[in-house]
Amino acid sequence: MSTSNLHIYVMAVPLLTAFFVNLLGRTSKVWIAPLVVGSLAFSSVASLVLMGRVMTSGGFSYTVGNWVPPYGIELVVDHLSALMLVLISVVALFASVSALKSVEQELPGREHLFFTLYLILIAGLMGLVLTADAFNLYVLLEITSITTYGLIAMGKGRAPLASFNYIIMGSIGACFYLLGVGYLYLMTGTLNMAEISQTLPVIGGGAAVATALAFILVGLWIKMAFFPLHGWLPNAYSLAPTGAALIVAPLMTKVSIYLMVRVMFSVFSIDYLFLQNPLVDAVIVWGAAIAIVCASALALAQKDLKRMLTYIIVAEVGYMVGGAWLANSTGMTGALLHIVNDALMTLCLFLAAAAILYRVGSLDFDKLQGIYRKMPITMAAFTIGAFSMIGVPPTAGFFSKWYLILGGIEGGHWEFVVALLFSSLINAVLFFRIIEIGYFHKDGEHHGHETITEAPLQMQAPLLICAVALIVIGLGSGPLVEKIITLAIPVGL
Amino acid sequence: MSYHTSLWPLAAVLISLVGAIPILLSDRRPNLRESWTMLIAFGKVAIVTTMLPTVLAGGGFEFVIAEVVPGVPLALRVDAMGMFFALVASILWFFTSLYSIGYMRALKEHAQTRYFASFAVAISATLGVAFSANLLTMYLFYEMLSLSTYPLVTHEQNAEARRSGRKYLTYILGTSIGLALPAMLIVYSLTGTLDFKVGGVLAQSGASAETLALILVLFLFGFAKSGIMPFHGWLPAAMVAPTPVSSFLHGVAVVKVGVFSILRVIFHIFGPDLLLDVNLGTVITTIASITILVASLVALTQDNLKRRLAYSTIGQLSYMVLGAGMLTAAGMTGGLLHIAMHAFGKITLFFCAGAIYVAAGKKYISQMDGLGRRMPVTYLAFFFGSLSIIGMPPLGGFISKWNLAIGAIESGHMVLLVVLLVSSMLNALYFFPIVYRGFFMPAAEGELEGVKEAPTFCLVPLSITAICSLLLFFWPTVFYRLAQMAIGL
Amino acid sequence: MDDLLAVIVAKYNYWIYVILMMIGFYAMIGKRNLVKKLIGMNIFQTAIILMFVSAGVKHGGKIPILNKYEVLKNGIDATQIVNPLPHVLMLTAIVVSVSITGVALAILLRIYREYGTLEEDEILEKLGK
Amino acid sequence: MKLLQERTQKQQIGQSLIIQTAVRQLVPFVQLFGLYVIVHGHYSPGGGFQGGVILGSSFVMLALAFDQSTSMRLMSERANVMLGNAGVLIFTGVAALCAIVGGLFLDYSALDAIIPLGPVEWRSFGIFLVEVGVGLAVMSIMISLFWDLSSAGEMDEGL
Repeated sequence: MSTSNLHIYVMAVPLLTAFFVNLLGRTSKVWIAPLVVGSLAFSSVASLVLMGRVMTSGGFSYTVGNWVPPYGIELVVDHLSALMLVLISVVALFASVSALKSVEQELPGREHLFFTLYLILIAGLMGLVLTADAFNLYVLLEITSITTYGLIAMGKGRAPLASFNYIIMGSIGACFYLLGVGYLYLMTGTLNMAEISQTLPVIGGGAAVATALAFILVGLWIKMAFFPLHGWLPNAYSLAPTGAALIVAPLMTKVSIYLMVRVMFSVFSIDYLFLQNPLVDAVIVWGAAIAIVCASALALAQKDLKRMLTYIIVAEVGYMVGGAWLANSTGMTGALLHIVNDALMTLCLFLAAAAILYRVGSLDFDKLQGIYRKMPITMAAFTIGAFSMIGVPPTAGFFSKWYLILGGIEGGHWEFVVALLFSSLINAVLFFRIIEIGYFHKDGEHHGHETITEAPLQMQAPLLICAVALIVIGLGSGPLVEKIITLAIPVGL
Repeated sequence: MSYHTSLWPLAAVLISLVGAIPILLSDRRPNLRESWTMLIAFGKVAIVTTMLPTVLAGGGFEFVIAEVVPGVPLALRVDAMGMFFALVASILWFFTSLYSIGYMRALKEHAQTRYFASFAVAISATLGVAFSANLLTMYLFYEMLSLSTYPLVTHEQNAEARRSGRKYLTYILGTSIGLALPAMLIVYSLTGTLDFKVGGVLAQSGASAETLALILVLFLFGFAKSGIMPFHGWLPAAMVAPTPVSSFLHGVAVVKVGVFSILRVIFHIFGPDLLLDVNLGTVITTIASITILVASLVALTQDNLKRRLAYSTIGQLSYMVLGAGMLTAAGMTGGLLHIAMHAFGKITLFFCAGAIYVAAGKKYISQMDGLGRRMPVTYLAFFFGSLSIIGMPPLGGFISKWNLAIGAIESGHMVLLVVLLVSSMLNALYFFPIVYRGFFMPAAEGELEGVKEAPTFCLVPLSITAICSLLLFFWPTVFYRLAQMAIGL
Repeated sequence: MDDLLAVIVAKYNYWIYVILMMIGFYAMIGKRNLVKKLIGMNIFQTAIILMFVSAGVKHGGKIPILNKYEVLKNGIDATQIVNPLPHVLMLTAIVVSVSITGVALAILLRIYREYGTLEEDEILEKLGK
Repeated sequence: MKLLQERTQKQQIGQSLIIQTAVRQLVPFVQLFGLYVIVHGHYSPGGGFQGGVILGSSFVMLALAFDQSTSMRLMSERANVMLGNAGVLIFTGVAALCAIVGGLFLDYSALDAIIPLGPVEWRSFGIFLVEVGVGLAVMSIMISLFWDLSSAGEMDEGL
């Protein structure tokens, strides 16, 4: 129990600002940028301070309105949620700086609407990370989803259709989750995660509990686009306005994975998941391996940079699901580290894609010829992001893959190891194809290329910071794992 | 051996990495840019030689960059083996830089800034491999080298370069990610460390012979830069690069990094004793012998000079692996020594091939009749270089081959001696005709009108390296001592 | 057979919710009209709401609105009062479902304006051209 | 959609004098009732949610009995959005204020530090403040949902 309100401010400031943006942005556009960036900068700093506090004095729980659970709503701040808060706020900050520019270009006159939804989405994501109540989690999940539906539907052309598909799939996922929670509630009579986890061992693992677990997992898998439940993701993410993709792509799937981990260990227990049902984890890891291989193969077939990236996201989801279900602490470390790294990698690549889109107007592979010469700085950052995806040391992506593969070896899941290596190789092929296209050029026919120059500084700055962060996190992954992630792994794994 | 923490190894690695920045910045002023290149090259040699006396005295340096994985930091360490390789690489980089300036200017190549910058990053990675304190660090620099050399290989930016670049990356990245990385992870999960230790780390792990064999094979093929068959295909393809790139990267840095990595793994991860115990030396020697013989035979059939040199390189690289695989003192010393001897010899040959291309525009051996009389210095250097590769006294190559031969006898596998002798014969068969054609065959009518020696910038480095090859026969002490220290004698 | 029937009858609320849910699920997956899909989604959500609410039913229970003075005098007999929590939760779930429906309808309008139809096949056909 | 609109206009469906007069008379009472429900949210059944819906429905009624522009004349789109935002801001603002003055989030008793009424009174009054915010927000959302949907997003004539 704590009286610190810091994490509430982290969440409340973007939420409050969202409505100020809507109110003031309606009258004048000049308000939007300072409000959005200011609030997210505040959140970032506050969440970093919070992280520091958690690292020195450990995690704590918090009751909204001073109503103790099970009546009140409980929020929990521990190492994992603090890390996620930092991740969400920082990614959101960088994405917003770049998004301001691309939204101005793509959605003129609707910036205030866009950023209202954007900030609510971020507040919702932060709430998801903090909540310790299974039902609240559902509500917040839907808040984030609804804002995402809206953001995606703002795109051009087929975007509304993609968004509608996402609504249908997303609702099925959320309803499955709610059903699972319903079963748990019927069995235990409470919705507080901690209380459920205390009651579950007492009542033992009956069919109802197993059903609840199955519903919750499938629901979350739909939300995180775990192959083969990924159908909605590529269209939705690639057709969304660039500004929306910037925030949705790095964060949504990653937060869903966090939720899965949270449910696995805060609601159910290691004992129940891995010891009482020994085959389940093996099956899921196999599923993850298949997911990785299939999604990587699908990514090969794409002809557009953004679409290719979306399939890579689907493959990366397989990494993390597999890592979490490897049932050893190394795999878990890998999965958690990969949440952080993958969010940053995806952000870096999408920021680069946004910058290219801003100048070139298309992300078709054909249009990217000679792009290295025209936008060297953007492409340098893109290359670092790509290396991280491939897993080239010392970028961050290498180290999470390291733990994941090591976890696979320790757990004897060779199929997972092979899938990860295969996916790395496919990623290498994917990105070097683009690097090759961008590096070689046939300008030939038209002389339109002089018009394409470097993206504006506002888009370059976050991109460069992000690229540097990938290397810094890679080099600092030792302390990161030791000081934060190890402490976030449930005891006994 | 005692190591003390020092910034020297970091400086040695970083100087050219940081140096890439001023090179990039002075894009529009070639003279300034080339001055930077030379300055950095000189600085690098200076730093490396500063550390030499300490290493020769049995000391060493260490520097931990970051703790990245429990038990495996990113760390640099200067020991005898690393020093050996760093010395070869940094000295030869100096000459290559000199040569590059002459070559690139003479041919008015495009994108020279990118060329020099990539070159600087590549040499950083090479020294990084040399000074790595553990397998992870070495893997890091290994990958860095693969990626930084991609722009060099594809320098021409035409369809052929694109094809070769693709092939290059497929082989190099494919094997390192697909084979070396899992091998490294298996070692880590067996032992919990990746540190290079004299005597190896795997001995205490209690792994079965089958597992060890699997890891060994994964490593041998995983470091595909060493050109062990069947993962050698990238090497001839990569010859589309400008000649200085071929000479340095594919005669010295890239391929030697591959061999060096394999030797590191054999000496300091497995340890010769362990390999002897489970009798895995034969695996190495068999693979290496096959590569040596096949590559030498293929080299005979090549008409393109650079391709012939490439296949010759593939064969020679496996000598070094072969030496290590003998697991006898003389064999391992010979294998290591051959890194240096072959480097000086082969770089001379490549420089000559480049000089011929610059001066006469010839790529094919069949067109080079009578060229020797027009370019006597170049051809003399070429002769010296090829003698060294074949292993004839009085050139450096003789010393390493002598040691290899003794090693073969010591190991008791007479087959290996036969392989060595046959292959040396084949070497002679594919080198001598070139020299013979150059000096004694009459040129075709009017073919060589106005052909002179290459520019001085090209000529000086190739003469120096040729002379170095010669000197190494008489004064191999430094390298010999380092090689012996490296294997723990 | 008797046992089975007994189970079905005793737990009839669950059977209803399962049947409703399957209907909704079928509509969401099987129907080609986008509005029908949306209706299916609503049925699906209603089924879950029904499950929660029916689980909270207590025969003969009083509504959980308490008279302060009576409570102070007599105390609370929890067995006589219906647990309000499932209902409150479902109120929130209904709000969520309404907002999703709202957003979905708005998006359907945009789709309709763009393609002039809400039949998935026809839209795909138009996209194909 | 358009067809339906034209037909309703042609036949003057819903333009009956009786309905219009009745609605005109009813609307103030409906709104008053809505306010009552909001204000009594913390004592008795009701609250911001229900009250907001009732408030919103009064405008829906206007739009149904007359036409959409009539209801939009009485409550402009701009004012509606402003009210909605203000509602949410009141809600989150009160919550944040509790935290700022030193209590926990949404812990109204902490507001005692600003105006000393006693923690218990503040708990009750805080709920009231929040209910007002919720009521405004719900009303605004209700109205704009109806407007948007009935006019196919055009914000003109409606059904």
